[in-house]
Amino acid sequence: MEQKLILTSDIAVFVDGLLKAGKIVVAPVLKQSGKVFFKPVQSYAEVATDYIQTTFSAKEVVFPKVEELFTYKHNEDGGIDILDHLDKIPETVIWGLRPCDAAGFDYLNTFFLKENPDAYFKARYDKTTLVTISCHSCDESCFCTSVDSHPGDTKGSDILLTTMGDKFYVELMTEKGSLLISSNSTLFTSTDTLSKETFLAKPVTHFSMEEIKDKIQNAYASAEWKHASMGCFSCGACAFACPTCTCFDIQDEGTQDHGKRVRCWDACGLSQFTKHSSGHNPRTNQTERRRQRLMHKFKYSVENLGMVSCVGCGRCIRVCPSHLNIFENILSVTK
Amino acid sequence: MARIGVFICHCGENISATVDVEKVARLAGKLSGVAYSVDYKYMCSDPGQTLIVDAIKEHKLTGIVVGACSPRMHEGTFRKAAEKAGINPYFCEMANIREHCSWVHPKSDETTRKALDIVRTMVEKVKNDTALFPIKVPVTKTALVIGGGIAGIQAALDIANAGHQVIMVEKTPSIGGHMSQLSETFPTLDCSQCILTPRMVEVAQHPNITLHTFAEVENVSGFIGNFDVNIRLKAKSVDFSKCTGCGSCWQKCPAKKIPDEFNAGMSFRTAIYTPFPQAVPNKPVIDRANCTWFTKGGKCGICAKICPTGAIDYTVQDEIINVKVGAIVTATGFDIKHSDFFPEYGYGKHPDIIDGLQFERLASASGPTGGEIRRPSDGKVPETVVFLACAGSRDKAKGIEYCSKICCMYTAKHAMLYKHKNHHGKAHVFYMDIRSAGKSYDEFVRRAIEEDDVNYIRGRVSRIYEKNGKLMVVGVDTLLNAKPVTIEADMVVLATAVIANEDAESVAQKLHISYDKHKFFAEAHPKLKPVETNTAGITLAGACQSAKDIPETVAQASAAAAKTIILFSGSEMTREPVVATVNRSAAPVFTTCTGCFLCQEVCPYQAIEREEIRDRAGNLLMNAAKVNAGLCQGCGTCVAMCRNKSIDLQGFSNQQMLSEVMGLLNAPFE
Amino acid sequence: MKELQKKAAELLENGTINLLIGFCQDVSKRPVPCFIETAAETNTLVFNRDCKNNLSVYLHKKEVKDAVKIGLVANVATLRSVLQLLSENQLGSLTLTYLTVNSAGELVVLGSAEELEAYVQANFPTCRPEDQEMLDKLNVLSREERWAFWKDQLSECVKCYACRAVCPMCYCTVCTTECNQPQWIKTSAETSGNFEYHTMRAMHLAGRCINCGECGRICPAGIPVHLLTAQMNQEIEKEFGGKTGFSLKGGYALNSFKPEDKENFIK
Amino acid sequence: MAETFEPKIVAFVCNWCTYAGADLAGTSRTKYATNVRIIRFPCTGRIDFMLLIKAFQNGADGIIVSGCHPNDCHYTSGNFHARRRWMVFKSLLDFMGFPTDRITFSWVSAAEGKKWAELVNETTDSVRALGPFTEYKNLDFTQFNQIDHEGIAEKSR
Repeated sequence: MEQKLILTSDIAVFVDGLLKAGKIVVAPVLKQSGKVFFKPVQSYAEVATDYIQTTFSAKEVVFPKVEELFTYKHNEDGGIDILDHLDKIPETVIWGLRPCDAAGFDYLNTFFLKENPDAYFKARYDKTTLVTISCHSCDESCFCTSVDSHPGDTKGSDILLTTMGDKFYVELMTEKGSLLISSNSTLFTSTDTLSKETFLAKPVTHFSMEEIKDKIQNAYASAEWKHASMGCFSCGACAFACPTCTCFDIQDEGTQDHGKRVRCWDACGLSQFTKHSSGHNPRTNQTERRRQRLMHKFKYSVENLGMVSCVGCGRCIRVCPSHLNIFENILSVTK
Repeated sequence: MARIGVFICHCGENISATVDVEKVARLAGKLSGVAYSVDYKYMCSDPGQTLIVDAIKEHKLTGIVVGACSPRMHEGTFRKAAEKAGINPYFCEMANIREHCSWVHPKSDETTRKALDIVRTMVEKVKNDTALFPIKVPVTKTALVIGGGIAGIQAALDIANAGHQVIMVEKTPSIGGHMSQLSETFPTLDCSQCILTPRMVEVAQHPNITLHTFAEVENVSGFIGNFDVNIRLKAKSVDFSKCTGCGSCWQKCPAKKIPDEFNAGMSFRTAIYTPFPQAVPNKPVIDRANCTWFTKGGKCGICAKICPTGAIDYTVQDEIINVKVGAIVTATGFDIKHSDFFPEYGYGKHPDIIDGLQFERLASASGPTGGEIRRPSDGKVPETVVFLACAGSRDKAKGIEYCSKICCMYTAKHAMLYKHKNHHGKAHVFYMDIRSAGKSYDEFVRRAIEEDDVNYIRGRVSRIYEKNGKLMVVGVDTLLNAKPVTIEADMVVLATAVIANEDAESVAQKLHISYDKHKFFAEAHPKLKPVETNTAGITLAGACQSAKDIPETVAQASAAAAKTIILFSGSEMTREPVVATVNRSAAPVFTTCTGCFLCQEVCPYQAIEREEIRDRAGNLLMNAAKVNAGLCQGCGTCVAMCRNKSIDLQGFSNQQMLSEVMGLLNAPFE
Repeated sequence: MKELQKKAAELLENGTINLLIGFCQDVSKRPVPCFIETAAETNTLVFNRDCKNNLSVYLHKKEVKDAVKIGLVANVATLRSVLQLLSENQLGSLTLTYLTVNSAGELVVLGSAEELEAYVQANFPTCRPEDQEMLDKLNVLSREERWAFWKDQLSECVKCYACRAVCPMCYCTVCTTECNQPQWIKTSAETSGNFEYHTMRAMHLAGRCINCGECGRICPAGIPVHLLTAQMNQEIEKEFGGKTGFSLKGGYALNSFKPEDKENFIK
Repeated sequence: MAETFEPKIVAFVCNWCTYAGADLAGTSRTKYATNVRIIRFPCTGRIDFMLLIKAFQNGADGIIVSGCHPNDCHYTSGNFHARRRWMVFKSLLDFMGFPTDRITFSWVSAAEGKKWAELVNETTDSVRALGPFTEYKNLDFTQFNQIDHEGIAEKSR
């Protein structure tokens, strides 16, 4: 891994260069609703710079809200033609992720590729380069430091940028990263390792994974879950905004003769999520659903994949209609 | 997996002339789910149907599409064929490639493609068809007839004579209705009571008819074949089982100054009374509102002392009885506007300005004057009488746009009767038009004008005022270059408008039938269902629907009876299974219906009921909608209303309709 | 505030209610819905302009229904939704007490549906000015511009169904979106599917929505979905008359008709 | 787009009036455009607005919705309820910028075979003039990246 520097003023040149090279650049864009979303941009001018966190994570790029797996069509001799689009996936750069988002990609990576690699995810992930910008500010919903991460974390990123006054400190974490800047290497000057500390935000640490490691084991039985979930309306906002929620639902759309098979996001908060075709639904209420969501993030995924599937981005807290607070809940059930 | 058969008909040349039927059959055969496809010259012919039956058996078809004419033409034919072959008839659908395709388009590929589209659409529907079975509803073979006028009497007798039980409810103490008040009847001038009374007696004596006079329908629930009716028997205060009808009670009754309804208020009756001499039943009741015993708290009691059989009982109370009936004939009759409705004619303050019904009583032998025409004020025989047709009727300003229909005829009759009784008297009639359509009606009117020289003046009367003992009738003669006319009359007869009874609205609400803005009950269809109402099993007879004369009323009454007898012809009735259903599923879901009941309002047939879903312990879990298959006519308006698709329509289900749309627009191999 | 807390405590103590749904503050001092079962907790209650949630939606929640006797801290919009729900034969199993603060800033306690109706009719709000502004803005746009606007907005929808979840009128146990035989609404959150979902939702709420604006306010993607129903309600009031959430009798425009209804759009 | 464009038009009609009217057009051999495909309902009151959306979604260029004239409804009031629903539905679509001129609402009685033929011809002409209804179909480009439908789809064309 090597470090470089780039003048803040040169960033635009670099990004527009990528666009000229035919890459798709997905970056934070401020919409009239006042919310910031990851959007493909046509020029750096569109990119938002003053934001704490985008409303939704960038997982859409590698795990779209609707992934067309293939299309099918009856042909006249009674056969069926099947067609997928894996080969048409474009080179994409995600610009301006936060370290927590990048950490999210680290998790997605493990989830989708550890065993039985998912072809669709892989195809997209391989063509995607992650350029992260470390956080110089945060809000009361941020809690990355509670889940083994921090505002300058390089986990998951190909490149991590840290703003230092008039320049950016560039950490190249992967081959992909190095390759990306080679397209316009003259903009970058080499440098030694610098300390980012003074340039980073200081989010509140509510707990550490170490502290709750044991208590979470018995959290399932906690009486606090009811209280923690009373406000829950049973929508999917938290899961869809979350950078690490990976649940999906596979649907066929069209007729018997032709149509497509799609993979859509799903959410364990939705009341129909666990409904059996028999009509029986093992998770009958929001308390059980909320518990499942949190226990999965903090216990089950640790057991199954060896990593916590919450990166502390705080999106679920910001989008929740009744402001359910994930770290408050974790604290209360691990008392 | 569906095995659909497609049968394309040439209809001789009718389809094959413009549609390439072989191609349609060939391509239809390739559609997914289609196991067999063939074309034939005449599918509806015997060999054609045999071809279908054999194909279903041979190829084990689960459903068929017949590409031929309109389902409105031959759906029944082919469904029978399907049934014959052993599959449920509702697995047969018709693709209309004749009326909607071959007949309206030129011979072209486009026309053939359209035919194929239509067939494919129906194939998609059949795939989603479900077996349906005719709905059987048990029928209680007893009819309720509401109203004891000529309409009710006729309907009751017809139904009873067909061998069915009839319960008749009449709100006054006697049956007979308005007809019993009439003197003579047009156009034959035969005595009304003479022809009516025998029928009244027949009703009273008929073994199949249970008569409840002085009674009213309290409320009605249930549905066709199975109505549940509560009847209020008003306290008569006379025990009919003891009463012999001797009449000594009402002769001695001290309360004698009660306006007599039967004589249209032109004479008085007593508090204990029988409405008229030929009343059926001919036994008195006590009008408690006017009886001293009840108004003065226990004073008087003369009738009780007098009664030889001790039939008088002041203590009895109203009684509610419950009856189960299969059909209801509504024959509640009509009312007329009274002279006090007309400011221009002095608000009925002048006793000698009377309405038609009052004149009937004056002219009737059983009337207050024994049939002599004498004016109410001083009992003198009027020298000049003016008759006003259309008093209120056809007058938007009075809020009555419609024609009362009977006035033209009875006005002519009145003038005639007057002239017959006073040969030297003068009779003038003011009229707008003479509406005398009907068998020997116009002849009747002409007779009044030509033989009895009644003076007909075409024009309206603007006002009537009194001037030294005479009634000055100020009008205009619009004929003969329109000149104003004033007639000095001794008596004026207003042919006032026929209107609905004042309680018509509440009756309609009790029966759940609709009514028009004039409160006349509404028929189910103005042309094709003139006696039925929107509530299956309830029919209309007589003037409660609209103004009618006697022959028309009797005819409609018999029609209503016929409808009822048809319903009673089997122990249960069969209905098309194209009805709405509200889904039900296993606990804990029970149904997806949320019980908002917003669908109840849209149902034109009150077919949507509330069902309380309870657990085994009987605790109420939820309220849900439930469709009464006996009432539902299958329009499906509730289905489109239902937000979460809890109601569906058999035969036109959501799945079927959506599949049609998808199938139509997603043509394969294109 | 103190008055509200005192009253709430009193109602809980004398058993008028077993559960109070109101607002308290979270770590970052935002008012959040809270569920109070004992008088002791009532001191956390707050009620101010920022208390935007329409708490009546919780009345459909089983855990809440089980409490039967429920107190609701509510603004007028919330009270209107309750009124509308009662007119739609919902909430029958509950005994409700409403605590609200009138324009003069005094605490008002309503114990019966009739009191509720009277209060709402006396304090009936007009369309929220910010909504009206948006509506006017959209209505002067060309057809194509409106299409572009909604296309852009709806492309953001991820079908998290938060708009449905926070809507008191969306009380169906199974939503059309969840019907799969037939599948009316695509599961996939692609724009045409989103279009059909939001059209369906607007149609189902037209003439029933009480314009609390929650759906638009809480949409994570910032889509002003509430404008659809707001616009529909105005159309309906204009064409057929009648206000939503105004009386116990309800009067739903789409399950009634007048023979003389407008039909100039029909050939 | 090959030669002249021929629109696909779906007609949602009631069984008692308009369907019968179309039958009459047939029996009296009245010729009209081949573009229309009829779907039969018992009553206009049964027609679910979702079906119209589905039709457009699946490629209809135009839609006809037709039933009995007011007061002629076989079920007495189905068309009155439908009329209100259409009115609201139409203004909703309008508000969303949906081209409502692609939907024709009409009353065609069982006796108006001629009116039916004219209705089909007029609608076909007007929809043909409007051109293919791509606006709705273009809403989806699922092949590639969800994040931007047009942008990326354009690029990879």
